[in-house]
Amino acid sequence: MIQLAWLIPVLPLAAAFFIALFGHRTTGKGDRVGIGAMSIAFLLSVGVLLDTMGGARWAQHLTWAIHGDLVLNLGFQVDPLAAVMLVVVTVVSLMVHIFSVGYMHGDVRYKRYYAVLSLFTASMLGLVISDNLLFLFVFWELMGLCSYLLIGHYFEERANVHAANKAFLTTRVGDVGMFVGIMLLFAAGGTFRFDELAARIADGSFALPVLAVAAILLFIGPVGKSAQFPLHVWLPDAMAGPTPASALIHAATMVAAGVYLVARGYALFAPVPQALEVVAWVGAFTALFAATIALVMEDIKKVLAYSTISQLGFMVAALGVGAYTAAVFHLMTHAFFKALLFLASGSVIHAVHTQNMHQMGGLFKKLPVTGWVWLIGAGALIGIPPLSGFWSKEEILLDAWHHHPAIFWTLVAAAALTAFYTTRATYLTFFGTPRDKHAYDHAHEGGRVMTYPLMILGVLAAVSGFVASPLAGFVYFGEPHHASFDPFVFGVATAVWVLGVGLALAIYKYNLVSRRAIIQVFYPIWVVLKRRYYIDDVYQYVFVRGMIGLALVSAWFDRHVIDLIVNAVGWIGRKVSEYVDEFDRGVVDGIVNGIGGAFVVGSRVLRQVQTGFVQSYMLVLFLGLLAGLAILVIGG
Amino acid sequence: MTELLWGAWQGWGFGQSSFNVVMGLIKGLLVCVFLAVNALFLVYMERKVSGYIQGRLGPMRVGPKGLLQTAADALKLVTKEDIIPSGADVAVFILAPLVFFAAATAIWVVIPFGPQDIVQDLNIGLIYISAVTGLSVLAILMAGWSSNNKWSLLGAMRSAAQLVSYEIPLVLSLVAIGMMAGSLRLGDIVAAQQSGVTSWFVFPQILGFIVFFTAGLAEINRAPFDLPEAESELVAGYNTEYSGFRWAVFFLAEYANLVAFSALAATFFFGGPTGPFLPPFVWFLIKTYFFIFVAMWIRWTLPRIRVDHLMNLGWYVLIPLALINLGWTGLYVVLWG
Amino acid sequence: MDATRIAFIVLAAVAVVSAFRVVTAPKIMHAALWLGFTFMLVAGVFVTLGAEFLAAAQVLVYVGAVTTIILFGIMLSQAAEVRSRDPLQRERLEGAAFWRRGVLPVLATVAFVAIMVTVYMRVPWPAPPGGVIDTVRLIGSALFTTYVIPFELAAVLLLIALVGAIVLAVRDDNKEEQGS
Amino acid sequence: MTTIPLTYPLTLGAILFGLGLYGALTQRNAIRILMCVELMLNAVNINLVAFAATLREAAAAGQIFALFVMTVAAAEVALALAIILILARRESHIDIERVHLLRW
Repeated sequence: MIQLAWLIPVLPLAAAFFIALFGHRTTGKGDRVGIGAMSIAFLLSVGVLLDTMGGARWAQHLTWAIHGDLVLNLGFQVDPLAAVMLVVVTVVSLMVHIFSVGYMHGDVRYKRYYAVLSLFTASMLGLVISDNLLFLFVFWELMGLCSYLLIGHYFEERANVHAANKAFLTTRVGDVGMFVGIMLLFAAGGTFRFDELAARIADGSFALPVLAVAAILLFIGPVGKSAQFPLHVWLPDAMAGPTPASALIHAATMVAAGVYLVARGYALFAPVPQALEVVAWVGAFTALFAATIALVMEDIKKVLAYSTISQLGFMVAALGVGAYTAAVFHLMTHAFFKALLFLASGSVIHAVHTQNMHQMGGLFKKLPVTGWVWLIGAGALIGIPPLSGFWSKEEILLDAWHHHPAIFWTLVAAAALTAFYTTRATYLTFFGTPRDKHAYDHAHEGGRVMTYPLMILGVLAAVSGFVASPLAGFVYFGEPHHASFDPFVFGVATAVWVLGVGLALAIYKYNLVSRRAIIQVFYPIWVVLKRRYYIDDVYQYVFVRGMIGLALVSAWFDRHVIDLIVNAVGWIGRKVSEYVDEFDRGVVDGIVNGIGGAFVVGSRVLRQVQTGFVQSYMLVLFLGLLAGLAILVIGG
Repeated sequence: MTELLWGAWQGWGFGQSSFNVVMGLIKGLLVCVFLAVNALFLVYMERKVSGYIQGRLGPMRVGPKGLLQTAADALKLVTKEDIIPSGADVAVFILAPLVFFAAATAIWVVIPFGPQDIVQDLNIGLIYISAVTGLSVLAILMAGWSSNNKWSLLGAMRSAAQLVSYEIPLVLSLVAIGMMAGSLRLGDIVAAQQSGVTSWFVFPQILGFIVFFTAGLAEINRAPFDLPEAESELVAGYNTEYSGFRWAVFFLAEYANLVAFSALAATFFFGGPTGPFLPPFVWFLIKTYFFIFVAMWIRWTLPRIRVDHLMNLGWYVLIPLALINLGWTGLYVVLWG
Repeated sequence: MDATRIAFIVLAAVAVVSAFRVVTAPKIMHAALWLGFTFMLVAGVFVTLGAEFLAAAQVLVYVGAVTTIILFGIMLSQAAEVRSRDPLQRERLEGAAFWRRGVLPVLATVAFVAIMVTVYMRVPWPAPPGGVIDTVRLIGSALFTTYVIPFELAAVLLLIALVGAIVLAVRDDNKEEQGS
Repeated sequence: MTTIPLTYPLTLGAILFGLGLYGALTQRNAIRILMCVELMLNAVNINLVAFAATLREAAAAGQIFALFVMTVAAAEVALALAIILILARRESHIDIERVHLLRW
């Protein structure tokens, strides 16, 4: 089965093109094609994973371009990390594909949506199994394009167009850094392939400073793609896209790509502690920072968006402290439960046609399936044992505690906040009294095509944590990782989530403390959080306004300084030309007119040659040729 | 056998090149005899097949089971009066059936009757085939124009347009075959398929086979693509004015084309004259006659295609399919070739 | 005098006669058919020169395509005159035309052939080598390595010609419709 | 196989070229001129192939050049006939003597 791994990205790719070209002719406008391709890809992925667990490895490449000594290959490789990612991506994508049949029903650009969805998945799968940085970068950019198309799916509204542009441009900032990093590695190592780069690093061909700079540059790419501070701003806005697409972007594909890249290129980071330090702090800070914003968001998708940023921070921080296995583990569990949460929120939005949590409430009775799976997802996100999120988060915290206590405490704080905002979102959406009577009355489940994927993902989110120890012996960097139990870490983690959940329930359910009172006390902080730390505004002022200001200054300089010089030069030139003019009129014109006159007379004679008969021209041409030939023959 | 003859030839004191010329003549003669016999039989077969498909018996009177019917018809055709219409361009009128027949026969130079039994196994076999098939267009235009009859001229123009259009997918499918075998020589193409049914090109080239078969039927003017001879619209197309022996030559050449087309289908996609137990020539006949039968079956089953659909099928369906097949073949050869 | 040389001489002789008929045949259809015949003979000449691939390409392109297109062109452009003698073929040449299209072309042609043949006779050409080489393989590999860019350019040229021919034909159609 | 002295095909080429040239210079029918031009191109190809056959090191170059000539000829015929057809439809004649739009 593992030899067929190349089919896994090719199938959705083919499906994407097929849907784009012929989708409108098929039943279901192409959704069947997309789902079918994804199903086969999923089965193949499972087969590949089983083979990989049996010890099989696979690599293959086709020569793509040869330029002198430089040979570029289209290379694929499958190792445990890639195999796990293949299964995760295909399963989430398959669920999203199926769920979208219900959610996107009747959409005007249904076909386009499915084509892009398939292309998106294909890019992610291609990225996962590519064996070199250049090829990976191609898929990376392809994903940027797909995310742009999906976020801007409802492009009738300007805000969505802006969101799509923002996502595209912000991630592009990261990509520039990444590309420079790739080129630096290539310049120093002479290859794009991961295994060769790792070998060069191992035998010490790289100067350490070069490696450090390259690693940090390379890390800028994931900062953009995985929405780490300070390039996280695009992700909340990306909620403008259809909700299932958000699930795909934020759970399995786009944002996971950043984490995956760091994991894939871990050999570059591992020898450079400084780079790892940067990675760890960026991740930890993002985790805490995004969690605080999530506390005050009113839009259910925005809460999930900031939660995603925060959880990605966890993963990045885990990579930074050397918890490679834990990061991949969390990437997997997060993919399941966050996809579940997004799809569940999609189900809610589908039911009540609003995203504002303050207009929901009490929906549990109306949407029992959605409610239950949401509870599972929320539990996993909080880290309640024995749900999946608990196991992976625990591993991260454990490694952080052993290697970097400061990071550990930051993450613990983030975990507490996570518990709080998740409970808040859950309560506001599903419990309490309905606040919008009309929406409540019309709410209903979205049919089997939407509930079944939710249930499947619910099961996965619940049980996928139990693979912790097989995974640890399977996906690792350097030497196998051994999970151990630390009562202290477990205690702290449990204490903080109980604290978070309790506090949230106290405020929102039992009204022990009035919300209004809290807001009044912490008003400045509340405003800062509500304005998302003013980061979007700062970007607006610094980059957008700054650019305008610079332009104004330049304009002033242009008008007053450069114009002065130009005018002075012009004045001198005019004076000179006045004298030249005299000369020109008298002498030069005389000559020119004379020549012109001669030409008029001459052409009157010569134009007789232009008979208009093609054959005459040909004849003359040939006689000329003959004359030339004759000269050659006689002369030579 | 060739060695034996060569020895005798040397014994008489002649050289290699003259021997080649004589051998070529003998082989050519054999092919002509083969074609004539086949055509005789095919006329009978076509009548019988059509009879059974339509639930009747077909010719039964002349000879046992009507076996001699064709011979009688041939006799009748040869003895008919040779009519040349007034106002016809006599030289071209006489030349046209000959050119048509020459083009039909020339294909047989490269068709392998057995692994070694080829009149001349040219190293450019595939290109030779595509070149020779183009010649019949010229003959048809000559026939249609020289008859001085507007039905003939219209039939000829239609036919030429059809042949030119369908030659493109046909040649493209041949290119794919060349890629698969890595050679343009028909002997090599057969050799590449000789290790059993699994090595037949029809499996990787199923798309190419569909294109080849459809375009080929159009190329030899068989139903459902027999528009140039559509009796209901154009009397009898470009050969309206032909009668007697000249018409028989056209007729013979059309059947030669049918046999050649079937033989090529067998050679390119179904291993040609290779097969177990039986001698190669028998396998060649079996496979060829199978495709002849399929062509007859199609003719008596499907209605004629409409003239505007004809061009659409060629340009919008077959050529894209042939191009897709070409891409697929490239991929196939790179990955598994 | 071996078989190849005899074959060449025969083919060449017939080709010259046939080419002469292209220029002189009174009916334009006949001229076109003579042209096709000449092309066939030139293909034969290619075979005697050891260029089988080019011979096949010559038949494919010139006989199969070019001659057919020319026949079509004749039928479409002068349906009325196509059966009779070409009225433009022979007319009395008077005045300037007598020189322009009568005397000078003959002089130019004769001079050209004379000069070229003289040159060919004078140059000490190397003797032709014997033996056979597989020119198909040679052409194939050279076409996709050394000459790959000209090859692609030729493909583009054909595409442009295709589009150009269609555009020319179609645009004129529309104008006529609008005009009438 | 090739034992033909180079002079033979070169002379053949020259004669065919001369015939084509004469036709192109004297015919009034545009299609006939086109046919004569094709004849000239063919004559050139004969030369190329002859050189390729004799100068073995240039075998590929000569034949490939001839191939390109064929390509160009095919393109040229298509375009030239399209132009001639337009001429035939607009002016209802294809007499080259009566077409001299380029004249002053």
